Amino acid sequence: MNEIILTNNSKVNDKYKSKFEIEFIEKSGYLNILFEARNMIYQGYRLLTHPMSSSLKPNQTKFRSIILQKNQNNLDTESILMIERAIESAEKFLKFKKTPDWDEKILDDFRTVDMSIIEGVLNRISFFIN
Amino acid sequence: MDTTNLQQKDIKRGETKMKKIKVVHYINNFFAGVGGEEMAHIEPEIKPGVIGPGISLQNYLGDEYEVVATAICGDSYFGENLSDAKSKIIDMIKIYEPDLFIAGPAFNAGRYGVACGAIAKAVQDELGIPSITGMYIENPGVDMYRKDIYIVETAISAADMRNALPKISNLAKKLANNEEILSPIEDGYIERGIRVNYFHEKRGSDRAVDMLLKKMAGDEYITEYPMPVFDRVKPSMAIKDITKSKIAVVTSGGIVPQGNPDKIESSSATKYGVYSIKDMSTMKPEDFMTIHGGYDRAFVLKNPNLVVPLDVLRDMEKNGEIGELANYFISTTGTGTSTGNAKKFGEDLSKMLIEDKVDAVILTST
Amino acid sequence: MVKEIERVGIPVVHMCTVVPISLTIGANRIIPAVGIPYPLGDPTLGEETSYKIRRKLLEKALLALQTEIEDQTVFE
Amino acid sequence: MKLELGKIYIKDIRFGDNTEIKNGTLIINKKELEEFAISDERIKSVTIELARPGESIRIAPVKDVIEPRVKVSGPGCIFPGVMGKVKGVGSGRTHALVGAAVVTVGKIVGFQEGIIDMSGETAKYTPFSETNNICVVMEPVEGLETHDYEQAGRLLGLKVANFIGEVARNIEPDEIVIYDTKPLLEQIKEFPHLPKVGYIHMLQSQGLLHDTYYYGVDAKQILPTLMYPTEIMDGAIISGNCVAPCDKVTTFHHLNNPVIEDLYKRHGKDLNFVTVILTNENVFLMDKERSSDMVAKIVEFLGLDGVIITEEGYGNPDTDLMMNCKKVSDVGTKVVLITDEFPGRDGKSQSLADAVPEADALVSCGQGNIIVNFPKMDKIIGTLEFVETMIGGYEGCLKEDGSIDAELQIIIASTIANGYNKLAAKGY
Repeated sequence: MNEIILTNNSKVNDKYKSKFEIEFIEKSGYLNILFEARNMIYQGYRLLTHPMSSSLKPNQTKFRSIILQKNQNNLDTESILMIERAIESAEKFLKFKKTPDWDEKILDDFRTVDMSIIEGVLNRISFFIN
Repeated sequence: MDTTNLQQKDIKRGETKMKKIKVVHYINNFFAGVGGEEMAHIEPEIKPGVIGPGISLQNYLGDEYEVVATAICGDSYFGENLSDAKSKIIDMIKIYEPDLFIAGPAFNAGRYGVACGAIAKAVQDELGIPSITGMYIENPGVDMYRKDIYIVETAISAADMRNALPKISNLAKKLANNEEILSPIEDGYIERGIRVNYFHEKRGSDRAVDMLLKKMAGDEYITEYPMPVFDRVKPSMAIKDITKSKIAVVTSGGIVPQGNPDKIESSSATKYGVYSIKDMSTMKPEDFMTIHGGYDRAFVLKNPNLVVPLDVLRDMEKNGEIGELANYFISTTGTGTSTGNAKKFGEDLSKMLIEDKVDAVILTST
Repeated sequence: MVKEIERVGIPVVHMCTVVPISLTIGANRIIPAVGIPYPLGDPTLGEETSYKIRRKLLEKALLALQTEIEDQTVFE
Repeated sequence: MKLELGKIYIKDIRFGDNTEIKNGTLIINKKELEEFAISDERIKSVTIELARPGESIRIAPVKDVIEPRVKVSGPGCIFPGVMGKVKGVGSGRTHALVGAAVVTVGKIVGFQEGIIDMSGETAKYTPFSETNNICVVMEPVEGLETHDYEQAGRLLGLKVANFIGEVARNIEPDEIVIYDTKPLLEQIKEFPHLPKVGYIHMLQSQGLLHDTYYYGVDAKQILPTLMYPTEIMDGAIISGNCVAPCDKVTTFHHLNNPVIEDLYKRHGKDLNFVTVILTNENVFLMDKERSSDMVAKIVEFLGLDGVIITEEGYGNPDTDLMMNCKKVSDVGTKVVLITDEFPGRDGKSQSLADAVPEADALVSCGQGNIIVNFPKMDKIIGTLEFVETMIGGYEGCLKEDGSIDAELQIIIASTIANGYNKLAAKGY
């Protein structure tokens, strides 16, 4: 399987680690996940999901899950442009307001929403091959 | 309502009669009557009272304002000694305790425009007083400073002085009185690219239908949000004779001296470095390395000329195919460097390139 | 970066591997480079050939700098 | 398909012995309604409170807003596939309680949802400061799973709205508006010389608290499809989206879609409004490609001369908006987009997360990042406990005197990107 889930959401990791390849970076923030996605794209991955999924703003939620795929044709320009725009946008929000230090209950809500978004995709991802 | 306003105005007038609003004006050596290009190197100085266009500016500002001093600096001096010039001028201006600062107008004079923008922004930031200047829309100073200060739009040349000064004084007065600044068209300044909310008389869907009908009919319509990404720069004029030109290499490929002395980040760079290639004929792998985070670095580590093509350029210089190669290259990493940072780098290093009289740039990216 | 340099009137030729990105960032004179691990040259063909490729690309770049253009142009 | 929409204007609202409408006043039997509402075992308690325009009341956190309606004649029910059987709606007669709104209030997740102020400086930003609101304040049973609670809350609002709507069944409307769209070929024949116009309605479809339903189907699962504009007026589309207050398209806004209304106003005069195309805003990039391809294909197939496209949300949906814009432009159809903006607190950054050169005709519904001051209110319906964690709030924004400084995006539907409001933004 060529797909990999890049995430800092423990819920996603717990639920899917047996079924999918997961790059779980626990201590990473929202922006760092975007940076990591970008590094992977430069190493030949492409985005399968939108890096800015959900209406939760980058300075609100800490959690981010992105599905990427090993790209046979090297560098995927669309993915680069998309991740760069996502990073730019995230930096715009974080510049004015840092993500608050949420209590555990709220963090858990964020994890739930993030996982829900990625679940909708994972349910369909086996439908295609590369 | 009208009466109250009038009364308030009267009160204000009464106060200002006793104490005029103090203005410092900034002009270059040319407008100060101190020679032309040959004197553009003169250092900053400040003189009490009005000089050159300041005389007419004072008239437009009226009795409630007094241009207490005029700061003068040569454009070359300012450009070549940016931070030094800025701090010297600020120190000079400070003494006069101004309430308002006006620079220029610079019309289409590029270096003058950049100086007016830079000093107006510095005064505004450091002295905390309203600052304003005027320029032609294509002056490079416009794009560098439009988001920071109010720049009144002028025509291309100083022949427009008699139109420009009243516009500048009107907006300057509004700023000094802390009045509400209206839209760019209403108040005559160049749009700063700041998105401001207002209530339209029609709701959005209604406006969308209007716009669609116009678009389908081929009539003119104005989008409410111009796409910013496609902000393009007009291509610069081609080089007439490359064999007489000075060329500099800029790279976003992350080539740095061994050890990365400036600690440039391998991605999302926040800085750039300037590195000497003086007396070098090729990029030796023992001297340079790449810090670029995004790709297989083996080839470039072995031969940095793959990103900074010094070997070829030196040969070309020797053969007279190019005039001269700048004795440094400028380097950063392009991977994920934010548009904002990239723009800032560009602004900074373009100043340096101008100072160094570079005619053309080869920018390499991986 | 490229736009800011062009803005002050210095022509820039952008030698890059990903042309769409170059177009997006607003470069006007664009030379497609060889590939990401080796933009200017191709060491897999030996250093001598690689140098020749690099030279060809730079000649193209110099030509681009001497060509008047109205709009973004990719010099293939 | 022809729908008669009978509007019954509600000018006031109060509690009383019978739930009924008397001379434009909606009277609610509080106890009866609360008992009716609590019937879902997942909900522990429901309190009904009223909020009228001009009162010193702040409602938070708001989940959804619904205009009460009733299906008087014609097939189906209000909210088909959710509140009743799946049956194509949009024809016959429907009565609406214009000026009344059911507002569901309660915490689903810790960071959720926005504010409605009934008076003061901030009231002008939300359309719901001008409606007579029946607030349904709910609390779930302990330990209820988030998805379940979201669903229970969503259904509860619809149920209450339909319960109230029922009182309008036999009332003579103050005004009847007739909306009529014929099958495509007939419709083109009716106004052969007018430009054929469609509306591309992008539905939020990303996941929990980000969903929309068409006849009960999760919009994530749909392929772009055609809809008669009148279907939406009977509740064919409901909102399950509630994390970004300012550009949330509430169920109220689906029932009262402003683009559909304004296109109908010019229908037969300046344009020929032939159809609505529904599409989604999925996070799976292949879905985006597929959906936007299909949208462009349908537009081309129908031979539309122009379309208006609206989005819901920021970021991910901007990509769909731009893909739709580009592909529809490429088939030769003129496009106007409606959106809102997030240019940062200083208003200087880029407003959208994506852009294409084809997006040259855009209507802005305002920018959501500016800070507004919310004055103290005498009464809070719901709780302010979550203000600091809501999307536009920040730590310390709730002051001791009860006033709040927060970004405009905390107010329900303040920058809604379907053009419902008059708020706009321009470059300064």
